[in-house]
Amino acid sequence: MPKLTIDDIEVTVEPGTSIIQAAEQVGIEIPRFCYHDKLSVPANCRMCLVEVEKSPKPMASCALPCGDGMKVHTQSEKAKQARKNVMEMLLVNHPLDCPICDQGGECDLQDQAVAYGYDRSRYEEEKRAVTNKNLGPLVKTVMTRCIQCTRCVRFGEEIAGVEELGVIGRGEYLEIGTYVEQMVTSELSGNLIDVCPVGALTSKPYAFTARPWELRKTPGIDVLDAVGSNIRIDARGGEIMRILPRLHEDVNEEWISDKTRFAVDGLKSDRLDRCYVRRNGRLEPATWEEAFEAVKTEAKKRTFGAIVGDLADCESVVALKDLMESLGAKNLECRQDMAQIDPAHPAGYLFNTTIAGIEKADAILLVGTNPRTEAALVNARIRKTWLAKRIKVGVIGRKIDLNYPAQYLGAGPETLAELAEGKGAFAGVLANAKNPMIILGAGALRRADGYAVAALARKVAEKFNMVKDGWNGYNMLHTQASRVGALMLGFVAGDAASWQKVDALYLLGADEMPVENIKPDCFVVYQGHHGGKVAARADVILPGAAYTEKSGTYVNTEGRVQNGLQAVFPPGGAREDWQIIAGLAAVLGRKLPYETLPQVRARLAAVNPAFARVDEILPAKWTAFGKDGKCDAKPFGAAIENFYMTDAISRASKTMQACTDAFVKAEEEKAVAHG
Amino acid sequence: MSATKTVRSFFLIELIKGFALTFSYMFRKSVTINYPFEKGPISPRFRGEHALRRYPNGEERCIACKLCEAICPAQAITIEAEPREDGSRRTTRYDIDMTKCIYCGLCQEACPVDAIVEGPNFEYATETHEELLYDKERLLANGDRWESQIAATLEADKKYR
Amino acid sequence: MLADKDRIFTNIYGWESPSLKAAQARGVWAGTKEVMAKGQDWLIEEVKKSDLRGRGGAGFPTGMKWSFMPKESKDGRPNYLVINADESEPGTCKDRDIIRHEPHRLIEGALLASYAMRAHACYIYIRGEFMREAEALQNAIEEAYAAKLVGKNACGSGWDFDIYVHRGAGAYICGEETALLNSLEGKKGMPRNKPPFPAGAGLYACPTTVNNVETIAVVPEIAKRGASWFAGFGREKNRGTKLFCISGHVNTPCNVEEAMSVPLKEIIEKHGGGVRGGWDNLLAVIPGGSSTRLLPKSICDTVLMDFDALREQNSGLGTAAIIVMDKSTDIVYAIARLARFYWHESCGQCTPCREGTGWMYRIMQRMVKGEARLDEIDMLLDIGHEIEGHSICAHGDASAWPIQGLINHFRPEMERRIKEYRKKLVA
Amino acid sequence: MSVAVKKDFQQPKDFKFSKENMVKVELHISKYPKGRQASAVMALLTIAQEQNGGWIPEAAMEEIARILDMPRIKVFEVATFYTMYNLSPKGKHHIQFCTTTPCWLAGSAEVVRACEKHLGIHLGETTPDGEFHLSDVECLGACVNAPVFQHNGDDFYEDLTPENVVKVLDDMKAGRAKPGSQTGRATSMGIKGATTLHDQAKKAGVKDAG
Repeated sequence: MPKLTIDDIEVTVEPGTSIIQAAEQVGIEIPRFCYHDKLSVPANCRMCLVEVEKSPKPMASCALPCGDGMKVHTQSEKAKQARKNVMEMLLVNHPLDCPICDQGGECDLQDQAVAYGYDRSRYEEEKRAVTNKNLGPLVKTVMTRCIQCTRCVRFGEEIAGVEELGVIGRGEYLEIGTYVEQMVTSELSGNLIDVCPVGALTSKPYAFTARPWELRKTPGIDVLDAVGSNIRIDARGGEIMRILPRLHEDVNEEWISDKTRFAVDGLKSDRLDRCYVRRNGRLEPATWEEAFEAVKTEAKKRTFGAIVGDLADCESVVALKDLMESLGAKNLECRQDMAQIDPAHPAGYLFNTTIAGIEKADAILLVGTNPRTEAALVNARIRKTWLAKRIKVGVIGRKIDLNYPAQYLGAGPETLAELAEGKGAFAGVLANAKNPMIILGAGALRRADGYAVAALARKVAEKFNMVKDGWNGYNMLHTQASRVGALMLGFVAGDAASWQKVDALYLLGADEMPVENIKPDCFVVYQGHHGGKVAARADVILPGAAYTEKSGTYVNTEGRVQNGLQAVFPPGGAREDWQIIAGLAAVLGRKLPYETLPQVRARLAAVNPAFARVDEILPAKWTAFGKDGKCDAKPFGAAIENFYMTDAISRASKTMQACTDAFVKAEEEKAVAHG
Repeated sequence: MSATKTVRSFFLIELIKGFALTFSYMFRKSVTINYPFEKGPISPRFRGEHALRRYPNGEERCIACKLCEAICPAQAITIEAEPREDGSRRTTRYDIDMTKCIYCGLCQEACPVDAIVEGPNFEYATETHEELLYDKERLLANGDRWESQIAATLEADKKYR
Repeated sequence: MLADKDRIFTNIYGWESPSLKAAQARGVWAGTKEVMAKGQDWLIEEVKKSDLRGRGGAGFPTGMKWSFMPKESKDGRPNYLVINADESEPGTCKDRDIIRHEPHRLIEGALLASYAMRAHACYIYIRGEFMREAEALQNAIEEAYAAKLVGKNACGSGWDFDIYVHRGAGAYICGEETALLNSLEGKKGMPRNKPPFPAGAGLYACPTTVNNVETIAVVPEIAKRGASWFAGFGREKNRGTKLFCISGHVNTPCNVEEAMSVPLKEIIEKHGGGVRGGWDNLLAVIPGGSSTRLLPKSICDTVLMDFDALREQNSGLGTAAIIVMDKSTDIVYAIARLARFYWHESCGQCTPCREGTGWMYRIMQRMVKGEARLDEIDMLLDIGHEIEGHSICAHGDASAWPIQGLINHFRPEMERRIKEYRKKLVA
Repeated sequence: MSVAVKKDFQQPKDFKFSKENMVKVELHISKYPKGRQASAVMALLTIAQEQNGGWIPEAAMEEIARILDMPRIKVFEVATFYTMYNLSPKGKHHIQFCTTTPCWLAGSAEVVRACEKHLGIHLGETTPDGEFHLSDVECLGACVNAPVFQHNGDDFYEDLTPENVVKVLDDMKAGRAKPGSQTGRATSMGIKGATTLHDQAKKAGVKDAG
């Protein structure tokens, strides 16, 4: 354990810690551009130079490991002068176009230039100009601003796994380029924008629309997949301008997927902002009173069933559950996709290993899932683990394009059955692994024999000793943000299709349900934030709030309970969802026993104590889930066809449409051309 | 009463002196000006009505950097921006609430391209409040009308900036 | 003055064939096995005793460098020897002659050095422009393989040794040892940050020593004739013989092997045929390749050609490439052209060198015509200091030195040009 | 030196190494330890350039990436970093003059001027018949024999003067140019003869300058 002093502060660090990290531990920030704590260290920007006693030259603190007895000065004259020199060099060829640069106001170079720059330039020669690159509909490039820190290249290589960016040319003409002009196809490409310390890579959809100082920043939780990424919602007035990642080492580290980041413009179109009631076969605008009255009239005559959609928060789920149960409804359902998941066995529907736990795995079996599209950040963890340890990955299901090598084993349950008997190509790998993992996707259970598949997967887990003390390698990867929370709250009927028989349905944002299976004379109440084919079928529409417009609790695929805060108000007459349900309950004469958000949260904890443990993961007990039975030979399907469009928000997003056109359709065309 | 005083009052000396002074002004140049037909001189740094300037080729100068909006202590400026068709950064909205403005001149100090300026005009009284809510069109029109004078005052003040 | 019998490179001008047979007649590959039999540590000790300093420019003691290599592999990583034949320093062309005329000395040296450092494989990184030289070297290697001098059980010593040629493709920076290793690994030739040093993690992250061609090629003679023989030439700490390249304004430009610490004037007069127009026509000399600061005539009169003597004059021996400039030389252009060289050859990865070399080059271009301000001379010095010591490798430092040398010794000339240009402008 | 590849020429659609070259490719890959085949990228680029008449098309880079199992961008990075790789056609005779200080001191500027005048083109241009392409490069490492130029990335023509360089160009067009020193001196020995190694000089019959 080296012991050293930094600016006269003594610090003891783990061996191998760099000076810049050690300085951070004692609260000293050393300026940097190329160094990023999640990426490799090239030490090429030279901004982090510090003075180390007995060293003739200033040293790059990001690449210098701490040594015992070192004396480091970060604020000495020599260190400051070195940084001033580097700063002058950085600005030599940097266009001083901060006023029109979107990074202005949150630019590392701008900030450091204030600290270490001179107030005027001595450089009088011509400046370098670099042609912009086309990186697709998400990332805008102004390459003249690039300071060649190569963070984007390293991000592509090390995190996103798409080696499409590179440093081409040399010397003063060094530039970031793609292989002869090509778009970057990664589901994490938006992070390039965050990684870039200057305005060379900026957000295309957000271009020129706002300045960082006018944005109100609210911590939130993403609901567009089941990872539960921690996000920062930046709003100006009542408008969400952009979404950025928030650091959470155990969930999303500091990345978010492109859908999480860019689908935000979907919140502005196709919104439901007033109540509607069907009169004479047509949906007509109505007041809240009229809408509630219409529900009341029908509620007297009919028995309700209820379905919650993929984006629902737990508060509204529990409120709906309480209301429905008081009305005597039995058919409560959260599995719109009719996936056969048994709510009685949490170990069977949770991502037990945890996302951070993936890094301890040494063999992974993917069953009926494409983590790259279903949970891009889970996939990023798998890739990270592969990079560090070259772990073996096996795939059962569709042939998928992963950004790490994977062994394709087979298409359907028969391959899984083979493995369960200890046969097959991957059995040896799993048997020899210390910490083997199985990840079961929703695509594997979304079939009539889903319970049998789950039982088979459980057998594989047991066969290869995946569940033991301190390690649970059995994982279910969900794609819906509301799913685990609703399962934990027991918003499930015995049979996933039982709601098809009821004569009144309460749909809480259930946009993905098979609307054609609703009985023709069924009375449908739709509560949600986007209009769509499900809303069009409704008899009463109650306008709800999207995830940025309410403080909500969400449980991610690991079973991690997280709270997001309200960033803006819902548009027009729309209201927060649990309040709508509470209001309706009052009209129906079934007043719910809570009036404030803390009271609802207390109710959540009462239903399932896990809700009181925010951001904690309680290991689930290993039980015998699934049902033994014969499996259909049918290959496993996919949970998601198009990564960019999976829910009401992303379908309403113009940016996601552009991505679909640029990436998905281009891929399809290529396949046709080759096919 | 002394003799001199008597003589003075007898010959109305004070009165004549007074009249002489008054009459002398009849032959001097008058200090009053015939406003609004005549106007007094103003400093190049005079901070009057706002204007948005254009480049000689007609392109608007404002690049939507929002620095004026940020610095305005009265929060009188509202800007919205988006990429124009040619990809350049331009405002879609540039409003100044002239009834909020305190004429501190910080907006023109902050402007990196000399787009927003406080021109020499001070005669823009209106009958209604609404008329003092300036939008981009109005500000650009102001700029067009006053450009020659604004350019001259900027030039005159250049060496002190 | 070095006697002919003490010269190592007896076929440096290519009078004889470079073939194995001719080389053996010159004494190459004689007694190699016996030398190897004396043991690896003996070899390293002998090289240490000989006071051999690296011939690639930096002058690091070779024996010490070798001793940094791990004696046994703890984790299965092999040791490597990499020979730096990326001779690109302006003014330098000595390795080229060794490779094309004395390739077997190099191969024999490579075997001994690899053996001493427990390396079973050696890569020779030769600059891409030396196409014919690479062919000659490859031929010689094939001859050596055929004669079982290298390969399995090399020279019957029991040591397995493989030697490969790797061609570069035009990048001066690949002469920097870590850039060379990156290039050898199939990447862009960008220097690596140190630590880790190559002896810890070099080629393919294995312990590696990078040595210059000349350093390796003199090893067999040291081993055979003894360290004391080699240490008998030159001054303390600057021992041995050295190949000098004399180019520029001399009557007979040539490469020549001389003892270290030979006076500059003597070597120019004796081998270079004297300065064009006589010694008094001398303006300045760049003593050790483009990266060393130039010396005005006053210093050239007496200075000795070795590492320490030239360091005392704020210059360096570098690769011992003597570039002579007579009084007809446009000295500002000569240095401006070097500034362009460093600008063109900067790898561009780290900021000070990428941006600073271009900046200095552009100012120097204006300085040639005098189209500059007087204070820009100081600014040039300042920019040089801003680059110096702040970059990953020494390319940044090297780019500043020629300009610093120019300003130190020829500032009046630069000022004169600026004033003249001003006068012309006014007129 | 900008890396922006000019698009005023046709990129071939496909590129395959010829049979003989494939043997060389395998040989180069075999020089490096297993799994380190990326080391051979420079050699393969050189072979591709030779096979394709002096320049490397995009298709070749893709083929090399495939053979060496490395990302295309990494091949492109290497191809744009080193100056000896041409990413656009360069004419039948690519003449690369060294103009760095040692050559300049020996008169490279005059030599270049003589060539430009003789061929009617400037540095960086190709003659209309596609025979010659002139460019200037940094130090070629033959400073003692300055000025020099390199022909098509292999042979050096040394000890040039404005007079003899014109003859070299004409001979080259006729296919009878001889590389090496154009003043007839033996490699890097002084022009007046040997100043060292007198015994060897005598044996070899070389003039001794004493």
